[in-house]
Amino acid sequence: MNIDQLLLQSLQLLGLGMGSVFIILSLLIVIIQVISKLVPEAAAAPAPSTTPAPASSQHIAAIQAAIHQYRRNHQIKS
Amino acid sequence: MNIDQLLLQSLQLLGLGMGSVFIILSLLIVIIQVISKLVPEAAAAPAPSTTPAPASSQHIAAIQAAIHQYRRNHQIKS
Amino acid sequence: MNIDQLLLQSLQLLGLGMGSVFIILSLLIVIIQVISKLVPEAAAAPAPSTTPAPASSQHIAAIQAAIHQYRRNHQIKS
Amino acid sequence: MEQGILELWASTGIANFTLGQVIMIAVGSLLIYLAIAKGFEPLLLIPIGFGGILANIPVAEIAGPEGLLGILYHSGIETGVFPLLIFMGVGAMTDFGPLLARPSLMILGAAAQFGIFSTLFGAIAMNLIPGMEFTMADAAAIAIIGGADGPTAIYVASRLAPDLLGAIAVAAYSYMALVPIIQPPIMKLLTTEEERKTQMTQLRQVSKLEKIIFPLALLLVTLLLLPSAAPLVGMLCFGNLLKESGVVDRLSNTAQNELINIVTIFLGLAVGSKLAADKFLSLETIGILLLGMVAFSIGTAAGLLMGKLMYRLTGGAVNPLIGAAGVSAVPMAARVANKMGLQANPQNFLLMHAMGPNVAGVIGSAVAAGVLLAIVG
Amino acid sequence: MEQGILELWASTGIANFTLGQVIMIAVGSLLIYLAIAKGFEPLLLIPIGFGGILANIPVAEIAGPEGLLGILYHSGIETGVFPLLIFMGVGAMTDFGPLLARPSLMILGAAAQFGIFSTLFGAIAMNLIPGMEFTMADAAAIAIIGGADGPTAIYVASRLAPDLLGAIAVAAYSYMALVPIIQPPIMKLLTTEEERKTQMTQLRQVSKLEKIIFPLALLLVTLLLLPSAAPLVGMLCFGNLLKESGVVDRLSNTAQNELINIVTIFLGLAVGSKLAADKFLSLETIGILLLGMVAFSIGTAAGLLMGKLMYRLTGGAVNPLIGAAGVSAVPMAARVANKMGLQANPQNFLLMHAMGPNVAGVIGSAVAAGVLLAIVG
Amino acid sequence: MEQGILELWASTGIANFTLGQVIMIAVGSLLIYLAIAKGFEPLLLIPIGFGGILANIPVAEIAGPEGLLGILYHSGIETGVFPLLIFMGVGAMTDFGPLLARPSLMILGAAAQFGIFSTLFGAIAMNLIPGMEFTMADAAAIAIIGGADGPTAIYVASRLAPDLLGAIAVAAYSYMALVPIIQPPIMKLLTTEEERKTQMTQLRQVSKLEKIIFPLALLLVTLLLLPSAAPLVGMLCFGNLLKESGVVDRLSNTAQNELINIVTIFLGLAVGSKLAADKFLSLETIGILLLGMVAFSIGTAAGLLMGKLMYRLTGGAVNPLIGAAGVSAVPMAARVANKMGLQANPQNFLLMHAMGPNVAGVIGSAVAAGVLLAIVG
Ligand code: NA
Ligand code: NA
Ligand code: NA
Repeated sequence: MNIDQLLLQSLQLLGLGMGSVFIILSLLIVIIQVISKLVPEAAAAPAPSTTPAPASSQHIAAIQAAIHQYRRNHQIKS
Repeated sequence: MNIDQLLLQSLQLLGLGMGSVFIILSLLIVIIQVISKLVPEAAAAPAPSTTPAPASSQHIAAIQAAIHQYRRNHQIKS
Repeated sequence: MNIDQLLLQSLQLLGLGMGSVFIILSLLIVIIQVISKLVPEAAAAPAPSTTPAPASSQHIAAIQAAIHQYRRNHQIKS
Repeated sequence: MEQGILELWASTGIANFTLGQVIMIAVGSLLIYLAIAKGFEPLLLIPIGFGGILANIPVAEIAGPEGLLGILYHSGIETGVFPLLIFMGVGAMTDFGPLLARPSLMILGAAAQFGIFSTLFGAIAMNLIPGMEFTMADAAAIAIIGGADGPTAIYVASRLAPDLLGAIAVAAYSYMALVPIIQPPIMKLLTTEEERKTQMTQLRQVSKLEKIIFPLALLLVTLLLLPSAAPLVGMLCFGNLLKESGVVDRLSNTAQNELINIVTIFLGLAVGSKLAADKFLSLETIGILLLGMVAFSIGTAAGLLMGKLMYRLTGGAVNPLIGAAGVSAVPMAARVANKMGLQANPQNFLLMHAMGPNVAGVIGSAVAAGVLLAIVG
Repeated sequence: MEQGILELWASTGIANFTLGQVIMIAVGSLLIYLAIAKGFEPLLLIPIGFGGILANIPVAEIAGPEGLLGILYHSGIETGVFPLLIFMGVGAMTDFGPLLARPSLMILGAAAQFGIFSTLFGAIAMNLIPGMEFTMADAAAIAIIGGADGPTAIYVASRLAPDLLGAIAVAAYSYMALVPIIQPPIMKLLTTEEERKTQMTQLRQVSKLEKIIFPLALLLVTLLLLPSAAPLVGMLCFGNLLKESGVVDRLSNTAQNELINIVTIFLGLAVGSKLAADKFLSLETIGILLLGMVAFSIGTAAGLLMGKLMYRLTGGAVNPLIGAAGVSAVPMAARVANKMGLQANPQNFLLMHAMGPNVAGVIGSAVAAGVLLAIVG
Repeated sequence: MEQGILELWASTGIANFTLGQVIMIAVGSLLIYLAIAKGFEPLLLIPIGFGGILANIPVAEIAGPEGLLGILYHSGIETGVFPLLIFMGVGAMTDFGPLLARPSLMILGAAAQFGIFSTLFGAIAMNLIPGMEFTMADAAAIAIIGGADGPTAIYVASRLAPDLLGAIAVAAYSYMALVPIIQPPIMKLLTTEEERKTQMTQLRQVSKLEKIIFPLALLLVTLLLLPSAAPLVGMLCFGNLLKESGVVDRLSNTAQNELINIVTIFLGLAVGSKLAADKFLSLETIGILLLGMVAFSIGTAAGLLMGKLMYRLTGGAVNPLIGAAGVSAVPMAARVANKMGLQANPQNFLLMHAMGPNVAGVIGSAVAAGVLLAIVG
């Protein structure tokens, strides 16, 4: 294949590729909107805090230290 | 092999299989009883609480939160 | 190869091997000393406590218990 | 440009789907739905269901020899490595204490294996139906569903009937999830209210040393009498020894957490690769699902009947309900026995008593697998 | 003895080095330096850089077919297993919530893929320069750098142009690290102060069920329209489903921690094995580095321009800055958009708004990869 | 039925055992006993011992090419992957700080390698005993036991003398466990009470930057002078760089925890597969056990004598006891030196001072391995 043909093919790919990307992602937009309509709203409301209250940074430090120490006590020897 | 032979063979397997299972598991019963006789009783007594005092559920929640937060802070980026 | 040749070869290897080990490890000594000269001293000073304050053993016990309990609650079933 | 569009269109799924693939994608989605919404063994059925969907995508060949699922299947299931590693992890999670405290209950775990061997007979008998064709190896692989033990079923099926592996694994895990629905009616049918009320005396304390010796003793018996069960039993014992030895907690923790998790993901996806439409959508699959249900029911019944016998022989010291836990399906079947006991008598806590027959059922199925592999394999 | 010394000398690196190897060891060291001192994607560039050094050690053949790196490359990259497992982990880490809350922003993630396809054209055009010879497959593999997504780039390159993999991976991760330097000038050039000041309304709460359905819907669209993207998109969706289902936290945690860490180490070292001097030190590599930079810039510009269009169409409800996040480079590009927004208006927190286009960019690149694999592969 | 019983009987272990297998199962059990009851390197000896039992089960062929252990051996030991990954984990666990604080002590880690090379001579000399037949490659693989470093020994043995791997690995780990028994008499014999009392001045603080540069410098020296050691040294340095760089804690933690644990389980089982009776039960094994003991003793003595020389040269600034830590066996040998120092002088804490020679011994053995691989391999 000579360079002209390759350039033409890559131009085609540009069109095809961007076309595919836009079609598929647009379709996803529609699907997401449909899903959000179908899913009962009620379920959406009471889902604010999925994680427990954030631990204080002191607590985290203590835990990290504990894990660190625990690991050191269980090291593999060469 | 025709169906009659297969049925006969599977009947034999039923006998052999259940026989093997009962022999081996019965032998294990005997062995466990022998072991429990041979192992010094003294060793058995003082082994009640192998796990430390069960952590309060609050504590666990805090730890899970901490671990969660810790992990979020150390995420791999794509 | 007969045994005399092998013995001679292993004697040679002893010389070569110990020679190589001493040369390479001596070179490393020099390199480490050069590095420690080149690296700014200032950087060295304030690096005493890399780990956070060691957690109390009670704390560790609590954490281990929590992790233990957490794991039990998330076991794979056969 | 037109040519490019045509080429792209020719590579779409829409242009290439077969009806079978569409059905199998629906089946995979159903498994995922059951796992998430109904809590059916989600650790296995989500990966299996998702793998089933991936395997039925046209063009992509994800379950082919060069696709991810094909590679996982080839390297982990065909070789037996994945189920054996899972079994190691199960061993590292298992506490044989209740079994050691009252070893006689092991006999309940033996009786429940009747579900396996009677199903073997049933599978062969199914050949009388026109269109069904199960070889002895197929029948053995199907029968092991009655062991109510996922890795054992996958290991045996991968050795004896790889083409049926998808259906067998799906059946095994589905029925394990259905144990709380399958077992209670049988339990009520075969036991009296009086029997179900039976309380059992507290278990003795088992020493650390006994727990260390047991996996080695179990391995010894296996290698003397049934070496064909040694890979399965061996890895179970190895995992358990890692745990009970108390000196390699690093390894034990890894075996029962990260390693088993990684292998579970891979194993599930790889099993899913066997949900390809051309293998799964056949009369045989219906036969397998039927036989699996029968196997569970007969195993449960056999365990219960042995429980009733022990109830008589011990003068009422053994609650027959725990016999049903002998099918394994750890720890689900033990929980069902506990629940039924509580229904009959609110003071009747059977859970720890049922754990003995429950883990005995794991050993029993592995032994049964050994017999099948030795004679049929 | 003399003979032994000569033999040993003949086996030293000094006696065997080629200039190319020396240069590549310097390149590997540079990558490590940038990773540690400048924070350039250290999780990938330290293993890649170190692997690059190991691969260029004479005599040792560590990147050869029997060396560690060669084995890792053969079993993990050539097969596609490593990038797909990374993608599963990425899926398990990704929160599609912001995207589901405002799906229209997905279009920004589509626009940014213009960087990929225009670079494809550019790579072919480079053949006009004497000495450059890129096939269509090479060009496609290079273009995917514009997707700003490491595993996607490695997966596509390993399939279409394995010889260029080293350069492509290095370019992809380097430019992802450089996003905070590459993007801001383009953002300032293409947007007005007014536009950058735009605040966006808070996102609605997305329900758990929507988050569970989304990965399955995404998979469905992919398998219907573009099955060649199914391995990548499928593993992304699988990881995300593990996370969102909420019933297999064990597996989700392992996928996004231990498993992705192990695979990241192996993948980095294996990619490094492709930094062998004879492949890397060529005119092509310079071309790849240039094209990668162009790809990132054009992708950023395309996202921004689409952002400006949405700004107009919505009457100023969308801040165009978040369009730049459409290139993916998660979460770096979203952070850059956030920072630029704050510079223009200290009350303007764009991070969560930019995460939607950001993860849409991941999907967009995977789709683009599917198109390239379907037509060029 | 009778035929079935006969068939089943013919497949039992009892009907198939050879005396050698019985003995090897006893040996495996002994290793497990020593590991659990005596604390002998349990992380390795439990998997090795259990693997040894599994490998000697008749009929099951677990160590055969299609058995689990055979597969693990083939894919992880034959390729060198497992020992190299262990070495990466060791690197991620190792703190070179004490060595960097007083680099001159590295010479102690060099001297202790005399144990390796004198054992090489000894192994060849053993050929004078009728029935012993060690090739130069065998001798080199045996000698490396003197390096007191498990992964190095396994790596070298897998390359030079795979048939002897089982005995070599067992010897290496057993003697590492026996260091607290082997070393003290030699230490007392070769040092005076006065010398043992010597206290050493506190180590200087080593900067983070020095710790980052060191693994790269070590790799540089290796690749210039001894590339045949580059796989071992390279992975050690890689692991250490992951740790010291401070920017990839995720990877460092995985390398020194989950990954090394998984590989340790697999490596132990795979090494156990080489405890098959026909290979292990031979005169050679007795020779290997003897030579290994000699290697440890000579290495210890050589380190001590170099320590005494340094004691003289520095006017008593170096306690000769830490020379014994030069054999590596990390961190056991350093602890033994510390204990002996405390016995002589309750204020004499040598642990940190002994860690320098201790890790230098790891480097020294890897260098020695490189020489042996370059010339003998
Ligand atoms: Na069972
Ligand atoms: Na992208
Ligand atoms: Na050493």
